[in-house]
Amino acid sequence: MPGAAGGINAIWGISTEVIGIWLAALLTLAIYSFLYGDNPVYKVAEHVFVGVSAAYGAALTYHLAIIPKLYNPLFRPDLVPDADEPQYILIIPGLLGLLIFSRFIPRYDWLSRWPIAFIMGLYAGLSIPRVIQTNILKQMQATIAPLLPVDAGGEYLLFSGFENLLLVVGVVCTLAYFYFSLPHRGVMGGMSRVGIWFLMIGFGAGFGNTVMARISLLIGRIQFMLYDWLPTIGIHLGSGPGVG
Amino acid sequence: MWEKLLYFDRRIIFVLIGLVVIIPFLTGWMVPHGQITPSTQNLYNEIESLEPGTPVMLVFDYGPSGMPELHPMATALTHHILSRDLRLLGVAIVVTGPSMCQDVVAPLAEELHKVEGVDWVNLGWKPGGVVPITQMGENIKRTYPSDFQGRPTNELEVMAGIRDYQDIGLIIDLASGNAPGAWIAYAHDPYKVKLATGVTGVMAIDYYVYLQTGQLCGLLNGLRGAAEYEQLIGKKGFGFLGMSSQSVAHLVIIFFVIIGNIGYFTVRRSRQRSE
Amino acid sequence: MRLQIPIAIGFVAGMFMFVQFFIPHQMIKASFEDALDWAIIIGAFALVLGLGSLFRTHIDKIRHRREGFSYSFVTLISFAVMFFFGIFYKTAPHTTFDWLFMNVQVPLEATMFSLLAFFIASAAYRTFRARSVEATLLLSVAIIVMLGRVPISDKIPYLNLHEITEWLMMVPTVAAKRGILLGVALGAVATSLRIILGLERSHLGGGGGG
Amino acid sequence: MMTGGLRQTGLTLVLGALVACTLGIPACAQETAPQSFLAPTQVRVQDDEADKSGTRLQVEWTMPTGAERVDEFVLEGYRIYAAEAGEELVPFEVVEGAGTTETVVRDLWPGKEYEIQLSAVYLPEGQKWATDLKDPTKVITPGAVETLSASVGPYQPAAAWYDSAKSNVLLVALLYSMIVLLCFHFARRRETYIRPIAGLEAVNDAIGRATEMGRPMLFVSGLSGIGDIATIASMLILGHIARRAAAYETPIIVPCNDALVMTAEREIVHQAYIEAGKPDAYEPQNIFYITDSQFGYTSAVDGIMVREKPAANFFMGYFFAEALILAETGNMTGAIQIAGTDADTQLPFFITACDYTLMGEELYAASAYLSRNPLLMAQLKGQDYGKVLLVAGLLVGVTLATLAIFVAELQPWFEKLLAWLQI
Repeated sequence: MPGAAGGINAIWGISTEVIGIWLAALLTLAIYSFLYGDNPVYKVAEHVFVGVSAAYGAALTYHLAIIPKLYNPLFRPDLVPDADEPQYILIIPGLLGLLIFSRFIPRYDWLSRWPIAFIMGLYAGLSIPRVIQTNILKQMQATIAPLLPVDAGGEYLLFSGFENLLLVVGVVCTLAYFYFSLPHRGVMGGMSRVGIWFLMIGFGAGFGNTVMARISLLIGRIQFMLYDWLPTIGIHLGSGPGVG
Repeated sequence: MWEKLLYFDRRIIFVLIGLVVIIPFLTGWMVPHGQITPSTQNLYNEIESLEPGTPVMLVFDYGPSGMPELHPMATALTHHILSRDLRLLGVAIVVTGPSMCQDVVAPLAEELHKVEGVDWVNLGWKPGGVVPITQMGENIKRTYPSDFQGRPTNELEVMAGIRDYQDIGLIIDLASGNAPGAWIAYAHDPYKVKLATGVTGVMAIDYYVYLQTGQLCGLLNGLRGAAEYEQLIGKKGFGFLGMSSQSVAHLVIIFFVIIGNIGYFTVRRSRQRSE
Repeated sequence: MRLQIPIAIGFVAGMFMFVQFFIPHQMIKASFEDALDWAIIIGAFALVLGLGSLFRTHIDKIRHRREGFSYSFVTLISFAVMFFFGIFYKTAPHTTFDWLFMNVQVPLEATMFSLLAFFIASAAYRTFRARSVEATLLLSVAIIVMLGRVPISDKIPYLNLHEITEWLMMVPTVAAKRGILLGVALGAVATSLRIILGLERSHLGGGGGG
Repeated sequence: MMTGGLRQTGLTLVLGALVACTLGIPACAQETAPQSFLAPTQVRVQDDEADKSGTRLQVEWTMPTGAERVDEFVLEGYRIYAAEAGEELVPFEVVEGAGTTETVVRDLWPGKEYEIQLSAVYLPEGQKWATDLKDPTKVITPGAVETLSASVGPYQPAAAWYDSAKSNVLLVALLYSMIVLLCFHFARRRETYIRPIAGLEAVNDAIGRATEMGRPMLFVSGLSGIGDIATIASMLILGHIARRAAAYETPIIVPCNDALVMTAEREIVHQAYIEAGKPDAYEPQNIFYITDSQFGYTSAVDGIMVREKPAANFFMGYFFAEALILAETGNMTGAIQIAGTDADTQLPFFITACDYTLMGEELYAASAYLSRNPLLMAQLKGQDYGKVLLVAGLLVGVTLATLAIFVAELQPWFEKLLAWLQI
C-alpha cells in the first residue's frame, strides 16, 4: 500500500500509511459483518463502496475516454500525436452520444435509440467472426483426434484413444442435450441424458476446483489483518516462519 | 435431531470456515508433507542446473488478488534464484506486476545481501501484452531502455551481456490470468527459450497440456506448488501455512456435505415410514 | 422512419464490423479502431446519464426521508470526495486519489470477493444432496476434486486422487465445456444476425421480433 | 529536405561520405582504404510478405566492410529513415549491432511511396549505445557520428483487401447465416416444435408468485456490458418479463453496472409497459445505475436483496465471480431464483444455488421461446441444424483421423483438415 497521500506523510502525527491500513481494516471488518446479517456498519461500507467506485470509474472515463478520444482531437489537436488539425469526424459520435439525452424530452425520446442501435449493431457484427473463431473452429480442431492413436514406436495407445472417444461422445451428447426442436425421447432422450451427465461431472469438477481459489482469497484478507493491521496496534506475529 | 442439522444456521459454517483458515496463521500449525509433484521438481532441477551468473527472468503477471497464491511462490523462487547466485530480472506485462516484484524481491535481496542493479533488477511493466514479449526476442534492452526506477539498463551491471532471449537461462511466468499462454506462443515457441510457469489453482488445469508437449519445463500449481517448492528449498513459509488452511477448509466442507447427506436420507426415510 | 433509421444504423455498423474482420488493409484496421473509440465516446455520454440516475436515486431518498436515507449522504459524499481528487488532481501513483483507491476501494473489493470462501462452503452444504443421479454425479465429482487438490489425499492408499482429479478435469469436463461453447456460439451468432438484420427490435421500440 | 530531417537527429554528419555514396557508387566503400566514416551499401527494400496491412517494408543492406573502426570510432548500429515523396526524412527504426543487416520498417501507410535511406552509426570507442527513452529511434550517446547512404526507392508497402487465412471463418459464417436465414424465411409456413425448457416455464410462475406476495422482482443482466451478446440476449428476456410485470403491475427492479445497458433497458422496459397498455405505470427510476465496479455493484445488489426482499431474482447474462455471492444472498432472503448464463465457469454455482438455471445456449433460446413468435422460434430450428452440421463435421474429422493411422494416403487429408481449422 502506498504510504504517502498526495505528498502528505502524516496527519496529526499519525502516518498516512497507518491511517490507510486502519481504513482498510475497518472496511474489511464492515464487509464481513454482512455474514452475520444486514447491519448499519455494512450499510456504511456498501454506500462508501458505491460512491467511491462510481467516482473512480467516472474519473477514469474522463481521463482515458473523454479527454484523449474526444476533447483533445476536436479542440486541442496540438496535444494529439500525428494530428495537425481537428478531427471533425468525431462530431458524429459526439452527436450520437448527445442524442442519449433526448430521453429527457418526451417528444424526441425516440432519438435516443440511434446510439443504442449503433452500439448494438457494432458489437453484434464484431461478435460473429470472433465467436466462430474461438468457440467453433478452435473447439472443433481440438476435438478431432484419432480414436486409436499410435506412439512413435508404433504401439497403440488404447487409453488415450479411449479418452478421445470419450471427448467426442461427450461433445456430441452435450450438443444433443441442447437440441431444441426434437422431443427428448428414444435415442435423442438417451443421448441428452448422457449429455447431462457430462455437464454434471463438468460442473462438479468446476465447483471443486474453485473452492481452493476462494479459500485463498480469504487467506489474503486474513494475512492483511494479521501482518499489516495487527502490527499497527503493537501485535507482531513475526513475518511468518522461514521465508516471508 | 437430524431435522435440525439439516436446516441449521449457515452462520455456523461461516464461523468454522473463518476459524480453520485463521488458525494455521496464528499457531504456525502445518499439514504434513505431501509428495512433490513432478512439474515442481522439474522447475527446481532446472534452476539447480543453471551456472551461477545466468540471468533468470521472473515475470510478475499478477496483482493484489493473486497475492495469496503467487506471493509465496515468488518468494520461494526468488530465494532459490538469488541464493544460487543467478541474476534475477523482474519483468511484467500486467500493470500491477512491478509493485508485486518490488514487494517480494527487495526485502529478500537485502536479507541475502544482494544488490539491486548488480544481482537483480525490476525492469517494470510494458504495455501492449504480447508486443513487449515479442520485442524482447529481438532486444531486451531496447524493450526496456530503463528499469522500474528509471535508470538506463545499458548502465546496469546486472544487464551486462544480455541482448535477447538467447542470453536468458530460464523464464518463469507467475500469473493469475492467461499470460502464460502469451509467453508460450511469443517467447518459447519462436525463440526456444526455456519457460516455466507458476499459476493460481484454477488456472493450472489449462497449462498441464503444455507440460506434456514440453513447451513448459515446469509448473507450480497454486498454494500446493508453493508449499512443495518451499519444501524443496527447505524454507517453509506462507505456502505451507496457506496450504494448511486450504486443506482443512476442504475437509470441513466435505464433512458438512457428508453430514448434510446423512441428515437428508435419515429424514427422508423417517418421513417415508411415517407416511 | 422512427424505426427505419435506427435499423439502418444498426445494419451498417454491424456489417462494417463483420466485413472488416476479413480485411487486413491498414485503412480498414484504422477505421475499426476508430469505431471502437466511437463506442467508448458514446459510452462516456451514457455514463453521465447513469451517474444522473445514481444521484437522483439518493437525492430522492434524502428528500422524501425514505428509510435509510442517511446512508445516501455517505454515497454522495464518498462520490464527491473521490471525484474531486480524480478530476482536479492527478490519478497517478502516490496521489490522494491513488491513496483512496488503494486504501478504500481495493480492500473493499478484495473483501467482497473473499466472501466467496464462505458462500462456496454454505452452497455446498445446502445443495450437495444425492437426490438424483445427476445431483450425485455433481457432488461426488466435486468432493473427489476437492480432495485431489490437497496433499492430504496422497496418504490414501491405492487411490491416486490427484491423478483422478486431473483426468476428470482434462477429459469429461473438457467435453462438457466444448459442448457448451459450441452451443453458445450457435446461439450468439444467430442472435447477432437477428440484431444486425433488424429482426430484433425491442431495443428500438419496435416490439420483440417480427 | 534532407538537412531538415538530419537536423532532427541531433548527430554530427560527415558530409564527405554522404556525397560519395549519393553519387551513385554503391561499392565505393570496398575499393578505397577506409579513411573516413562509410555508409551502409546495397540497400535492398521489399514488401514484408507477412504483413497484410500494408504498413511494413523489409530492408536489407550490406555492412561497410573494412570501416568497422575509424580512428577512435566503432561502428555500432544503423538508423533507417523513410520519406514520403516531397516530404521530410523521418527516422523509423534503429538497429543495434554492426552485424545486423536487416530489419522491418513499421508504421508506414499502404499505398504511399517511400524513399528509404540508411545511416551507419559510429560511437566513440568505449561509449555505450543509448537511445532516447521517449523516442527510441534517437541515438543519444554523446559524440555519435552518422553517415547516410544513398536514398533508394520509391517503394510502396502493399496491402491486401482480403485475408485468405480467415476464409474458414467466412465460410462457416456464411453457411450458418444461410441456414438461419432460410429458417427465418420458412418460419411463417409451419409451426415448430420446441422442447420445454424448465427454467423458462418457471419464469411465469416466479412473476405470479411475486404478484401474489405483493413484492418486487429483481433483474440483473450480467456484468459484461453492452458489448457482449449475452447481455443483449438478457435484455431481450427482460422485455418479456417486463411485459408480464406490467400487466400484473408488479414492480421490477433493474440495477445496472453499465450506463449504456441502463439506457437500453429503460427503452426496452418502457416499450414493454406501452405494449401492455400501462404506460403510466412505467417507473424509469426502477432501472438505475449503481457503479461499474464489479464488487461495488455486487455489494449494492446484496443490499437491495436483503432490504427490499424481492420475491423473484433473475440473473441473466454473463457473470464472473460475483455469481455465487448474488445467488447465495438471494437464497438467504428466500427469493425464487432463475439464472441464465453462457459463462461456463459460473454455471456450477448457479446450478447449485439457484432454483432454475438456463445453461449456455438456452440463454439465447429464451427470448425466442418466451415470445412464441414463429420467426424467433425458427431461429432455434436454425441453431439445431447448426448442431447437426457440427456433429457431422466432428464425426467425419474423427473418422478421418482414425483411418489415417492405418491408411497412409489419408494422413495428408487429415493434416489439411486440421490446418483449415487453424485460426
